[in-house]
Amino acid sequence: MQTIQLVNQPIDPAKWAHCLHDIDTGSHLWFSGVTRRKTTDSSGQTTVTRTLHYEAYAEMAIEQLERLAKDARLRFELSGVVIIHRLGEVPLGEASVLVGCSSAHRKSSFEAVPWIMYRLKADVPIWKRETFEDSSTQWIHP
Amino acid sequence: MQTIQLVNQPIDPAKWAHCLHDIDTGSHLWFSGVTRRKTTDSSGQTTVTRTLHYEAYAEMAIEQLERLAKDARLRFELSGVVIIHRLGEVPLGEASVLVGCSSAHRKSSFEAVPWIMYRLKADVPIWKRETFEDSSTQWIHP
Amino acid sequence: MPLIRVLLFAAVRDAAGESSLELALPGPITAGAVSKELANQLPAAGDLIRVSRIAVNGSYVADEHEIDVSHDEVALIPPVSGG
Amino acid sequence: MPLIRVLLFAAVRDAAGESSLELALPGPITAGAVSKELANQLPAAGDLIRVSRIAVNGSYVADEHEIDVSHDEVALIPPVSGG
Repeated sequence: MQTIQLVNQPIDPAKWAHCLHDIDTGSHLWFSGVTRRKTTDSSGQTTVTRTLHYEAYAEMAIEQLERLAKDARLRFELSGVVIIHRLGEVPLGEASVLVGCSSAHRKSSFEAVPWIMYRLKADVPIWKRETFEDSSTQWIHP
Repeated sequence: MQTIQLVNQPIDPAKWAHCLHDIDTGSHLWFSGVTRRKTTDSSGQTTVTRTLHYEAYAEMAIEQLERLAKDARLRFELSGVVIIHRLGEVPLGEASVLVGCSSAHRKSSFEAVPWIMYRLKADVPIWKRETFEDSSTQWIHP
Repeated sequence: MPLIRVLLFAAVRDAAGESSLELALPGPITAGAVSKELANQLPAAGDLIRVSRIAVNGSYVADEHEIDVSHDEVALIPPVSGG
Repeated sequence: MPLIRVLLFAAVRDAAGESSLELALPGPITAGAVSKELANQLPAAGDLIRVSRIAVNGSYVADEHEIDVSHDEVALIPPVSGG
């Protein structure tokens, strides 16, 4: 079972918990990616974020996420996968993404969630625009 | 910040979410270990669990978990750690353990949660008694 | 020459001032040709366009992929930063 | 001979029928001697006791660790299965 959604409101993990419910799974793992105030780069320089905005090519993002979830279920023998991404403004301390995996044993979930995040950050057409302390903005194209 | 508790009631993850709240963390990871109905051993034999009971040497378990959380925070540069273990009966589909970690970047949380579970399962004086389908019971001493 | 509409996103969309552009290109049109023509028309975003990928109907395609102008939805996908 | 109380848990406690046992051992008492004496008194749980660890005041100790009978809390910790 997989649940993929793009949302415009705050992500409440409790709302999605039932999606992983399955009496034959022993492991549920949930990752939230949250808007962070401070970022320190490799040279030790710290920048301060005021807020983030996310935009997506929605139809393609959904299609890519569905494919990603299906791949993950096969590769890691998962029972359930949930991927929720928020669009629009995501203020400091709020989650832009929620990824959940369930599996019989914990090893599979521990491997699957990082893999999904890695693939999501590489391939899914969603972009972040950062607004800094001084109100300047920048699209992030890594 | 670290939060360690042994509880006798169902674990509600939403109740502990605030323990990881910190505006300078970008990654929150939550693991729930859940009572699973079926277990298949390496020979392909499947046993069916009716329920589990957990018992602890509580004072020592708390002390070991506090130490474990402190080690994890230093080793993985975590902002927050939460470890909640339920005692007594933990019925099918309910969580016996909840582990949460927050960090600036996701890599730290992804490494810390499996490490905490590994150490918890090796050293923390908590024991599981399994009740099988036929009502027979067995302490698990791996 | 056939006309092809290309969807634009993020910094490329901002550079164009529009969420799509129509290009006139000699057929058969390949994904690589679309990329090159976009970089010509939007020189301010040229570097970014050169590291972007082309997606057709929701899937990434290689430069030599031939586009069906009458049916395909074509998009330029700059490096993504979701998560 | 000094008396020493040892806390028991899980299958060892069930084998003893009690949550602690008092052992009489010649001083100075080491953790290893406690283990050995428990295995003697509870032969049905002997194999399990031999793979168990001794904890003193909430920390695991080595076999040669000397126990302070008047102040220490001593426990036999069979292989754990929390989580």
